[in-house]
Amino acid sequence: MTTTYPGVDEASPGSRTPLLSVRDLRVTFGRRGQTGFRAVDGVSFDISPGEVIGLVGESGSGKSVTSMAIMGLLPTRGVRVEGEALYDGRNLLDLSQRELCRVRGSQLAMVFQDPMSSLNPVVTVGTQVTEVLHAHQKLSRADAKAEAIDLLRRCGIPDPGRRFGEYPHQLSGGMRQRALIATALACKPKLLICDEPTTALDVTIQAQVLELLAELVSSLGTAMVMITHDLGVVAGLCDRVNVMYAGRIVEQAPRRELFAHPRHRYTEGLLNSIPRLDGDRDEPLHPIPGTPRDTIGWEKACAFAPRCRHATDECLRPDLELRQLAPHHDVRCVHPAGAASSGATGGASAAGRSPEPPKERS
Amino acid sequence: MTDNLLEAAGLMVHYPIRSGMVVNRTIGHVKAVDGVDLAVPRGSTYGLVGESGCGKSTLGRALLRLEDITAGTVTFQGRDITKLRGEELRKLRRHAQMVFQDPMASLDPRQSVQSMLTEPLRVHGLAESDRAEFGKNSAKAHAAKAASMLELVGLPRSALGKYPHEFSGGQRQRIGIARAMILNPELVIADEPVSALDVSVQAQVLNLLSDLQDRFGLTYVVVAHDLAVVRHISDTIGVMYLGRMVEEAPADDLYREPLHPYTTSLLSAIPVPDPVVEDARERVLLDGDLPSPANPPSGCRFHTRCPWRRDELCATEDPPLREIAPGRRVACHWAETIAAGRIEPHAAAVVPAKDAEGAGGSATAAD
Amino acid sequence: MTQLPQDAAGVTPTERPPALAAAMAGGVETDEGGTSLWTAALKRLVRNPSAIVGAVIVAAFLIVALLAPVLAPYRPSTTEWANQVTPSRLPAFSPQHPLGLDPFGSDLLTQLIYGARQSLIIGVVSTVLGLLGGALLGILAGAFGGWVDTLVMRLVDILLSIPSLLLAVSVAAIVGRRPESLMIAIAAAQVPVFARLLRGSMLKQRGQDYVLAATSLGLRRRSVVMGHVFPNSLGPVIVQATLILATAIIEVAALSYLGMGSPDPTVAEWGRMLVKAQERLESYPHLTILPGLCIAVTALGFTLLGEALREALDPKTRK
Amino acid sequence: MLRFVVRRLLLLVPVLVGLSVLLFAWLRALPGDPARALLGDKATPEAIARLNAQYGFDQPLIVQFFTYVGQLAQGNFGASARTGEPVLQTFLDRFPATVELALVALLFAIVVGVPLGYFAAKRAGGVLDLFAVGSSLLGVVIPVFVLAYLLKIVFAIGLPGLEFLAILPSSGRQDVRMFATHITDFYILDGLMTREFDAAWDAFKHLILPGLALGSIPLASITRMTRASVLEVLNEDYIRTANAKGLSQTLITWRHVMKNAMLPVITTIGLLTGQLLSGAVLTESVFAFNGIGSYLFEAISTLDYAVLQGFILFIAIVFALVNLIVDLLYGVFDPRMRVQ
Repeated sequence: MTTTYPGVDEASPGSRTPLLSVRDLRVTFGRRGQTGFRAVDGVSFDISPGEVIGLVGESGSGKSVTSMAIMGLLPTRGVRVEGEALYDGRNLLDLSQRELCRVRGSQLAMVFQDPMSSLNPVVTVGTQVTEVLHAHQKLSRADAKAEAIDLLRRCGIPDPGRRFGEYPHQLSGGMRQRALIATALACKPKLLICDEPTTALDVTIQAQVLELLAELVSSLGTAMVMITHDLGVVAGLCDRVNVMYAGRIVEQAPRRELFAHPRHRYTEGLLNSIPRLDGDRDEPLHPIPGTPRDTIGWEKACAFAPRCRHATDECLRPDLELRQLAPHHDVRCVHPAGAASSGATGGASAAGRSPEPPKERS
Repeated sequence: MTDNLLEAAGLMVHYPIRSGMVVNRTIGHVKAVDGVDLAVPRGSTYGLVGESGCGKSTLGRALLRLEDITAGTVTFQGRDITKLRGEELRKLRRHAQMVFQDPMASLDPRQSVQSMLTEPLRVHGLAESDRAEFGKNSAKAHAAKAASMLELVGLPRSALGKYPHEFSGGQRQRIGIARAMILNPELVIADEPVSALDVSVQAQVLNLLSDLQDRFGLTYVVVAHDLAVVRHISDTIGVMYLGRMVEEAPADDLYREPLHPYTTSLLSAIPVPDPVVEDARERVLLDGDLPSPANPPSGCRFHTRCPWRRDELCATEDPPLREIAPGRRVACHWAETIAAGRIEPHAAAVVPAKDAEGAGGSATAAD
Repeated sequence: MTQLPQDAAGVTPTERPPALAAAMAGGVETDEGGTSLWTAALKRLVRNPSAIVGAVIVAAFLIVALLAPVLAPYRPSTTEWANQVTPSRLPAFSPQHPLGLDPFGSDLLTQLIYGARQSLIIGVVSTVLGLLGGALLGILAGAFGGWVDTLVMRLVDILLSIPSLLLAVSVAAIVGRRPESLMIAIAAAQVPVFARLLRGSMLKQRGQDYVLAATSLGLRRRSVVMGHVFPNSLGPVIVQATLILATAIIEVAALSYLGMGSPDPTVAEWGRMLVKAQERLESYPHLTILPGLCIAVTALGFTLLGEALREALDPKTRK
Repeated sequence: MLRFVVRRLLLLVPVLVGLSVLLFAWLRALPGDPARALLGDKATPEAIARLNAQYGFDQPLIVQFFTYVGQLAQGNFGASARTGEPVLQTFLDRFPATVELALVALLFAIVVGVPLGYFAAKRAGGVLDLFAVGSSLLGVVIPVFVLAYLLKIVFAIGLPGLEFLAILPSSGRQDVRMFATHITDFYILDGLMTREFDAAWDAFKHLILPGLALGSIPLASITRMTRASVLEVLNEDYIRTANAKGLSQTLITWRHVMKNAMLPVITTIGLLTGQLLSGAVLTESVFAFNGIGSYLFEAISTLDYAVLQGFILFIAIVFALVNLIVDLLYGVFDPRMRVQ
């Protein structure tokens, strides 16, 4: 009943030296003396040069905190960051403020969710692009301006010469996100982290921005981490996908493999609970019960167990490990989907629907 | 057309733009809703979709007379309610209710759930149909009804004593739904009922809405930006753009064969959580941004961004919403011609599929 | 009434294995709760050290003010020791008068204790009057809207452009030199502040979704305003009232300095004591410093409490 | 831009009309008949009769009102009951002194308050924060005239044993032996313009103590406003963006944090005008500083209502003008507020 796809576009991740290697990243919030809240709980993943990976999860899954920790953007007080983020032989988490400044913006760059609030309202768009050029490259004022205007044009901003001197409030949401992408890509970074870059935008604008991102990273050879709650965004864009739940990665797989054979019960549940544009309307939705708040700590059991239809007492294992179930497909689950032991999967596997491309007229 | 619970004709909601420091003058209007006709049959669900600024939420509120109507009529239960005022308008609320987008903002933060749920009962009294079960109007009967309503939406009785900030988003939305349903209304207008919720929780609320509809024979108008959500829950879908209805179709037909260029672009912009579909489909990208609703383009409002734009008519003539097949209405001069494939979109707007030959083709074809 | 299918009910998956259920009992949301926003704010308040300091000062002030007849060694404003005071000499501290005498021959400790009472009366009365006046104007403007709103708010703007001290002086000039004129003057100066605050707060609440929700439920307009808009607008007003208690105490001193106080020179009032002692500042600094300290500490107490309240009630600090 | 200014000035008209209605009502509400209230107890019957004729206090109320407004419109704010001098003239003569004092106070408050507020916010919850918040509270809870007295005793008159601290003049605007030339009546400016630098220095020394005392009022507001505003800006998304770009901390502080955080502080400064002027009434009297504040202080103590009435009108106009300037300044700093 399920279909397999030949892994043509799924280059094995281990074949090259990774650009960034995150190892056992933990982020704990809380004041001294109190038991803190662990937002990220031992996250590990690799990104190869030029690769696009997805980090998918709901609010509170720790996906944004992971990216902020890698970029050193978390506040220093009340937050403890442990683990490693190896980039170019150095652990980013150990860098001094000065060293961090040299890497950020030039080697690693970031695009944020809300283009309305992520640009400084009292500084011109142009300055916000040129300042990153000035910070990392020796450029004359005129050269930086020319470069910035060129960047804005390449990011699809019409009339970039005029926009250069304008303020963020004079630009639409989509334009602001393009300007932010321009600043992020100004120094041709090796890695671009996008934290929900299109969530605040309308769908038609989202399509434009995603298209732009895909085009830019492939032409620049930049690797990209796409952080999102939208499985649809990931499906069209990422080479590999990491699904996060309650601060841990619960499933890691190449994109086609993941969507064709979701193994973790959470991933499976997510796919079954979202209405699909191309799905059968009479097919009922199968929601995941409960809310992301209903969780047990990973140190006691599978954090998803309280919401899982397949949970048994066996799920009460402390610090469940990621297991490899198929090549490049790791799952942190006692009763993964598709395994022989669990017959009753609630009826709706991914193949239950008939994916049908929209009618094309040509 | 026999039994429409709700109808609107030529509905307009214009907000004045005021300016001036000493004396405020009206210098223009934001035409949030600018001439919309629709009919919602009893017991059905009508979905309104569009991007931000298209006027769908304003339309939803105007249908309940929560906005000042500039022109046009709204007919509910066969009665023109456009001009209702005071007491009569208040009495109407028993039959027509609303579910809001942001469950945190739409619940009074200082009100307990109990007080929140019984408040409409204190105002309007128990619905006739509930008298048998809960008895005469009394604080006790109201509390009993509130508790049973809460159970119906899947919250424990203990929630009655709690306050909105003590719940998760999904639970709050359940409370909002319970409050809207407690008077046994006939019509419920839901404005973005799931967009503020986590993905895994959205389906719970959508299912709850469907179950309640089946149980009480409710009529819904669901306003949302997420076409997949609207398509799942609606029988008929109206697509809005800049204050106008540009297309109206049965939910299944709309995806299978969109007639308006805007609908086509919108559909192609929505990502589908399936790499096979994603890689195989061709995209139509729209130019630029939404024009200002204060100063909409001449002719067809969509012509400034339309990939199928023609030199004739589009910029000059305002296309009416016309029925070109049973149940299918569209406001495009060239709808038939485009459907017949005789007009092609501008090449620049089309992003070819990643898998031109359709790598997943064999797999999908198997189903 | 039967329950809906478990999908919709959602919260509890059908059957949960026993051990798992037991493990969850600790971690998953429990049924306790029912804390209103006020209770939650109070909880935040008691965790804030500056709120504690403020509350302790305010409590001490209240106790002294309310129990003045019990605590004070003598009756206030008695000048029975006036014969011991000469223009150049005040008797030193003695067991009978632990803080000595004031220039009018009253016991200084007694005067200070009764001064607290006086400050409390002036502060509370003027704040309550100012609040009532401001609420009246604010609700008038908010309820009628249109030109009434414009007129009232323009008036408030004008009054706000006059420094409160001068406003108080002007009102005191009308009322004349009576014991209650200070309260009326200070209250009058607070009216525009409260009016602007309450109207702004109500306007902000009126735009909230829950007000639209209340309207859509068919509530009468009056119920919407009094039941929903008004209670939710009170936060900033409560904060302001606390802060104004501090201002009132200081303003009394300033008005006394301007010669606007009570006509009786011996009355036990901190501001007045401070002013009257200033000519002897070089020789008897304690006469100035003690009432000054009383004013500063009390004002500090109310200010700390007010600022902490502002933080506790601020929606941004809510989780 | 010009249209904006003209519009704002036009907006002053209803304010002034409203204010004159209020002032007229106030005059009528004063105990006793208005002529006597304005002229004081020692007025001669002839003077009262003359004023009654001038303002038409024997006419119907509405006529009285228009006569009153007519007098105001001609710039006749009345004359002091004590000295008989026209109120407006006295204000204009003494205003530069108060402006000079207020500017010094404000300058002190900004120079100290802004950095204090900034560092308090940067280390929120730390020792410096506690100090900043604490000292800013002192400015709120100590009556300004008490602070003025304390400063005067310590730094001008001298406490026993601490006389060496008393190095500043205790009163006045300038040493009477200076015989300085006065052009603008801003003494420091005059001294600089006439190259009488010792005169300028002396005027400045006279301003230090009153400036510190008066400055304690805006210092408190500015410190707290800066702290709150910086705290808020530090949490803004664009600061995170700036950090993610790898900009230097100096650049982030100036271009991204301060440029935004100063906006509400500018508004606060405009709103402080009223407080500064009423503080000046108290401070100037302590230091016998010859500005409008000490003039008003005398007027209040002697119940000279004509002066009070004129002062209120004067202050309302000054307040409106200062806030107009602040709004224009705001446009310079905030592009969103810029008038097209």
